[in-house]
Amino acid sequence: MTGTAPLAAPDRVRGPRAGFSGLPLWLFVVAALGALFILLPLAAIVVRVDWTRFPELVTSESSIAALKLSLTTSAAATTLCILAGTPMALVLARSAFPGQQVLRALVLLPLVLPPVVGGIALLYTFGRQGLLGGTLSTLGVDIAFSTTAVVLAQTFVALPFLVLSLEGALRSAGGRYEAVAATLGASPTTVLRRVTIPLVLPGLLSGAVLSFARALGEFGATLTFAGSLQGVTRTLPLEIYLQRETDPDAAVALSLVLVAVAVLVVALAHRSSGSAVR
Amino acid sequence: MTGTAPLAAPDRVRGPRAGFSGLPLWLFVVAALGALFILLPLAAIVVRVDWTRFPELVTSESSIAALKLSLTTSAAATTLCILAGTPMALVLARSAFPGQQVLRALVLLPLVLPPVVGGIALLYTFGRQGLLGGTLSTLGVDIAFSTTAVVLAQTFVALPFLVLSLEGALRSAGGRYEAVAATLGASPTTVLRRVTIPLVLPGLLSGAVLSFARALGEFGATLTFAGSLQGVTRTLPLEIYLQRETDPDAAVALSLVLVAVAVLVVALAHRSSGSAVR
Amino acid sequence: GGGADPAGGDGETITVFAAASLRGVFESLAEDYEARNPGSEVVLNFAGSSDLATQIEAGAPADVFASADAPTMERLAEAGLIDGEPGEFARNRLTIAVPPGNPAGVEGFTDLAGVRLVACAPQVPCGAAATRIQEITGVRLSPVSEESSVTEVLGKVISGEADAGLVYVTDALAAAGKVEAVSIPEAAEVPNSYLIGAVAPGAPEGAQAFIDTVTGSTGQTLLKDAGFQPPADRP
Amino acid sequence: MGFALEAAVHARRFDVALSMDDGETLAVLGANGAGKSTLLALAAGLLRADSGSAELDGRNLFGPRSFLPPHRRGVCLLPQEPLLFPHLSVLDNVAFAPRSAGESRAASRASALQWLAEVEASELADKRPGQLSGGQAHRVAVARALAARPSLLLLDEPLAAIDAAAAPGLRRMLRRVLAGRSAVIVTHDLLDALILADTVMVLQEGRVAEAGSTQSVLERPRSSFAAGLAGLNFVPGTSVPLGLVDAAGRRLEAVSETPLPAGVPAAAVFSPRAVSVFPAAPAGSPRNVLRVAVTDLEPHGEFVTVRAGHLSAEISTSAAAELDLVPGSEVWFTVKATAVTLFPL
Amino acid sequence: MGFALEAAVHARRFDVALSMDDGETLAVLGANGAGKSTLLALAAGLLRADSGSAELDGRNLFGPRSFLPPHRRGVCLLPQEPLLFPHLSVLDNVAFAPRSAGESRAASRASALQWLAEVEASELADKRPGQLSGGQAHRVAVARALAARPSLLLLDEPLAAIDAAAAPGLRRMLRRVLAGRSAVIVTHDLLDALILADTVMVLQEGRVAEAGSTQSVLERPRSSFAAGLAGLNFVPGTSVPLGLVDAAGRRLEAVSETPLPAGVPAAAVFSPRAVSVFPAAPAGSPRNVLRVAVTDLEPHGEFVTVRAGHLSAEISTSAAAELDLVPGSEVWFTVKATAVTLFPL
Ligand SMILES: Nc1ncnc2c1ncn2[C@@H]1O[C@H](COP(=O)(O)OP(=O)(O)OP(=O)(O)O)[C@@H](O)[C@H]1O
Ligand SMILES: Nc1ncnc2c1ncn2[C@@H]1O[C@H](COP(=O)(O)OP(=O)(O)OP(=O)(O)O)[C@@H](O)[C@H]1O
Ligand SMILES: [Mg+2]
Ligand SMILES: [Mg+2]
Repeated sequence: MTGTAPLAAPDRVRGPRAGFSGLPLWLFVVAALGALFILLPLAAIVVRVDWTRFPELVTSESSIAALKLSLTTSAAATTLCILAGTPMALVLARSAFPGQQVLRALVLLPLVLPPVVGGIALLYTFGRQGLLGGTLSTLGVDIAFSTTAVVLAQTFVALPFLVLSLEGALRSAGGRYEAVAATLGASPTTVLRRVTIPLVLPGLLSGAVLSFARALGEFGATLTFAGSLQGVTRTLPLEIYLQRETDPDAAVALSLVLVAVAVLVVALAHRSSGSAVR
Repeated sequence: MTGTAPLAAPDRVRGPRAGFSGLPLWLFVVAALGALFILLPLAAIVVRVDWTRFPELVTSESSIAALKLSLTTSAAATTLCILAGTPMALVLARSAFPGQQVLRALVLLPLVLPPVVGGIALLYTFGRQGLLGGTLSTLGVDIAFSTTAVVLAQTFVALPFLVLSLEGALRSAGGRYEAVAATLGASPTTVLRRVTIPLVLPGLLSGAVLSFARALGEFGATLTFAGSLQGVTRTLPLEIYLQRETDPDAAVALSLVLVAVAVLVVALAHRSSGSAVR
Repeated sequence: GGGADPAGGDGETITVFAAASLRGVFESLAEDYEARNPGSEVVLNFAGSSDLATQIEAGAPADVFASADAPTMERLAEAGLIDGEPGEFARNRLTIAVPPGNPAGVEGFTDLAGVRLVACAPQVPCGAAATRIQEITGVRLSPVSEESSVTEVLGKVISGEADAGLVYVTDALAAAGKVEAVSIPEAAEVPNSYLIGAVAPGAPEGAQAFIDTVTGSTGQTLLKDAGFQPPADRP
Repeated sequence: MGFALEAAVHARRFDVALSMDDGETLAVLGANGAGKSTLLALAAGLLRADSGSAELDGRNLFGPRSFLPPHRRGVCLLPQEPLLFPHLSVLDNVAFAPRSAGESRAASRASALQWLAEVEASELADKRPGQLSGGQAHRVAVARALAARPSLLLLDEPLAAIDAAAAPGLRRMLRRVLAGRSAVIVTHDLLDALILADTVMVLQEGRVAEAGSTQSVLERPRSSFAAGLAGLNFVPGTSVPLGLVDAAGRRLEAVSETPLPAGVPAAAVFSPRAVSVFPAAPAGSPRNVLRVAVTDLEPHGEFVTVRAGHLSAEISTSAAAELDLVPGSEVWFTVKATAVTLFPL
Repeated sequence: MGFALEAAVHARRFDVALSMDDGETLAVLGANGAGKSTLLALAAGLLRADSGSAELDGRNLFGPRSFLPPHRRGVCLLPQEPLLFPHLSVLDNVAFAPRSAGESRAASRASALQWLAEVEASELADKRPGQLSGGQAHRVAVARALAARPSLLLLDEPLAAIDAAAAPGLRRMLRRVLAGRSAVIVTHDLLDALILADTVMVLQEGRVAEAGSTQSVLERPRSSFAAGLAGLNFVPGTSVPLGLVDAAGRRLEAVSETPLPAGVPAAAVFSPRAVSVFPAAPAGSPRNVLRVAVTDLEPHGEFVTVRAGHLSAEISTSAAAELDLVPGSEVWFTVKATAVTLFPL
């Protein structure tokens, strides 16, 4: 909120002089326990990795191809999520219509659908014999088992993440700034571009990061819908899955690469969002 | 914000008289396309289900056992997520310390880790020969192949959802109400209980719903860490996966049950959150 | 079969859908095939057999399907998706995998009743075989977990979580050093068949050529090295 | 031409009609919760009326079947809270409206700088809203609204948070920009109404309690609220020959502007300066002698306002000291009948 | 005992020291952005000073190495925005502090009802903050702060949003509860300072411009801000024998309270009532004759304030009408030397 800066205590200062935080001490202890629960398993993996073989495993042709494919498809999927998800979040957060609750619940479904079933559903829809298969083949488009299919599968499972984070951010931001902007003569599209989106940029960004992460880790739906063709549809998680059949150590080593990429993306995103708004 | 009610236009009225929404029309079109992308695959599945066999498939002993197990373990995992995740979200949102960015990125990792790898990591941590295995067996605790292991696996993959949603809600709520509460003489714990938590209840709730949904759909980590034994560790997703081997139709039918449960939970949660705060 | 490996069409792309456990062998075979048929390309798609079958049913562009069990292949054949009669090209059989040092002291199938055992669920081929062996030996097992794939069984043995697991010989061989194998003589009576066939309709000429490579001497040698047994008609 | 509105919002017990000429400035007064902000929200299009319609310069704003969205109305609202866009600098906040109207970035910034100078906030141009004090934010919000050059400007308590030193300057500036421009200004400050507005409307519990030219309303208030604002005593009651009887049965003699039949609702209005205070019941010419208990003393300069419930008297500081007044003292207020104006309600 | 604070916040160019006796009420005045809210945030513990320390009733609030968290200070802040807890009813908002202090639910609600009655907001008890008007929310916030019964009460513009009809009552109530209680009240309203405060402090750009008893500051302001508040003319300059010369080189004769050497910074203060206005340069006894251009006319009642830049004169409405004054008119202000007070700055 504007104009009451003195109450917004942290004053952008970090460190011990940062003013009022007001968290009870016991909370930090519980939080540390929670963090340990996630960090210990990661440490356990790191400990188990055969570090002498690591470079060789990670730089094998198939690993590199899989990593490249994963990064490009996840980026594409994230873009699709932003393009399709932002309007959905806006409609869910800012307008009221009968059946909205149901729509919201349905949009969340890919979260709960086991990914393999999601893949089957996509196959039933976009596959050659699927709902839209006929239409698509008439148009000369063949999606299944192509890189496009990977992107679609990733978008399908990642979309709810973007919609949810963004809807939450929109709801907490409220609509009052938009109202003011409208009375200042800004058309709805201008309001969207110059007020709404900048205001919820942190929410949009964290939604995008979540989507990217989910797309990066996506496995079941991709395997079913897009198959596992090296360089075309075999993303890093699929490579890990296949490696596990023959060489479990290699699989674990590759997982670490996935983890490293994800940490990098998340950290970078938070860095840039920190400097952008707020 | 208080005291400017006339700007908070919707005034709790729904329907066409609801006042200013201010969304450009084209947005609804894009949103509808996005929704279709998720709804069509669901429709495709519904169309394929063999409805005559549906009741029989869904009420088989193994299905019912799996559903029960899934519901109880997901509920337990959600509780754990709330207990461990709320403090983590508070610490991430409300305090500043060096390395916070890194911690946040690490906490998000289970999102991106292929679930199977997550399961391996848990095995290396809590398993008999894991990091904590020795300690745990000395204490007489044997987690492996037990329902506890299922709950742990689900908590591991679902925790980031709660932390993220809640941190977002906390950040957008800001700390100004807490500051006022503190000057009114409320101790940090009281502030937490009477101001912070109620204020972010919608965020906490949607985080809990997400966690529940993720726990309900969890498959890979459970399979790897907890195994798959009817009534003990074989949750609905594992049952679905197994059914696929012999009867793909049954698997699809069971997936629909999972979807129905998830829709129910999400809708109920949003209903109650709608009436609770705001 | 036997003799010189046949040549396929030139400049063709053959898409092969193969069970995940065949990855190592089939990647070598594909290289070998491409080397001997310049200009042609073999695209490999690996997944679980039933995943692959679902994909083919949904119209996936497969030319050759290699399945790790007979029922899945029959499913496709009945649906008219396999060109002609699919042929068996390898066999596999169960063995007991134990963690290094065999901490539970498992010496044979009968010892499995008293230890923490992990097996496959009866719905999947490796589980079905285990059930048959129980019938033959009369030993009743109560596994702590009934997995949906051998990989999961093996993973739990490697991590030391289970005292023993029922896996295929090829799996135990691939994980040599991380697990020890204890053989089950009765397992020879319930082998697991690997079948291969060209996908109908419209498989290119090269499809049959690739199948012949698999069933031919090159394929059989590679399969043998990986621990597979030869098919029934070829002792 | 001009602006006319007639609307009801049941949930807020709001039902108001008003009309303004082109270029007129209307001051809306009223107690907290009387519906002032609601009125502005309706005019701006941020709230839909349950029934009614509005027109601005011949264009229909809303009606039973129509609703012009806010950005097409040419109506700009300066809300009660400043609500500066937190992601834009102060300069870009002010430049928002010109930019939305299609001006180039440079042109809109230039005019924003001018408006910032008008509100004496040029030095804040590069700050973020989060770095402003409460009053600084309000000042910038005023500039932002003015920069929109609307057909109808709605100001919700524009000067409430502005410091006393800056308020006169800002008030002067508002008068300059409001001259010849249609505007509605919500205020609690009499001076704002007097200086800025041509007409005044008093709202009470969602209804119009009175309306008219600023002078007439303040000189002859018909509602206790307006009387309070004007600093006048206001006694409602029922007319009797030569005066009225109030709810407590006290009789007040007064001069009626127009002949008034007995028994109708009426009100008597008189200035605190016309009231004398006595420590004991006086004998003398004033016809109205009221026994009251002092509730409060408010000193200002050489005078003291002696409050006794709803009535007040203004006497010199020295007289108050002589009377030894403290809250609780029982005294007599007297006022000549000729100093009391009576009118029908 | 009492309250003492001395603190600097570099990022806000803030460096202030103050001390108050037990039970004293201090009014803090100053322009927007002068640092008033910052001062309160420091005292409440919502902002950490870069250096300095504070003490309340012998307890250390903060120092170079110590920092008592807000909830242990016994210091309650009523912020500039009401910030009512949106999830609690109005009643529970007011009951928040007693409840946090350990009172039972019933007892805390009972006392909350009393405080609501004090601010004349009893009928709002069951509403949600989102359903209140701006002023209603402020009123409830006042009740919530009072219900905390703090050792030191900090009020940030408590009456700015309260309607003119309710303000006197609320002001009275505040005076009652502030009597004998240590409080700091930030205000833009002179009346608040006069009625509520024992001492006044004027902040200017993060420093104390002047401080002292309310009467002395308002009668003999040493800063232009205080002079403006008190409605007095204030001319800073350099002393010369019998008067001063201002920045524009104009000479003003004045009476010095204490003998003043020539050439030191000084200020002259005089009331607008002491100023006469002439259409042409007058000849007569007044020693100070200043040629000015009228910038503004503010009517109030029978008088009109004629503003000319920083100077103003108060004349009768009829006189103003005779002079035919409009903004822009060139006139002469005269004031007798004996009506001008001179003091060193
Ligand atoms: N969060 C902040 N970060 C940086 N600067 C700030 C912040 N809050 C306030 N300031 C600056 O500190 C100075 C003092 O602000 P403060 O809010 O104390 O003023 P104030 O006297 O309360 O003014 P007002 O009467 O407008 O409320 C101002 O110049 C302001 O711009
Ligand atoms: N969002 C809302 N929902 C329900 N009732 C509301 C809402 N906003 C305001 N009200 C009620 O409507 C009435 C009018 O409120 P409004 O805000 O218009 O008052 P106001 O005249 O602006 O008061 P103030 O001087 O305090 O700003 C009040 O009784 C208030 O409680
Ligand atoms: Mg209002
Ligand atoms: Mg302030």
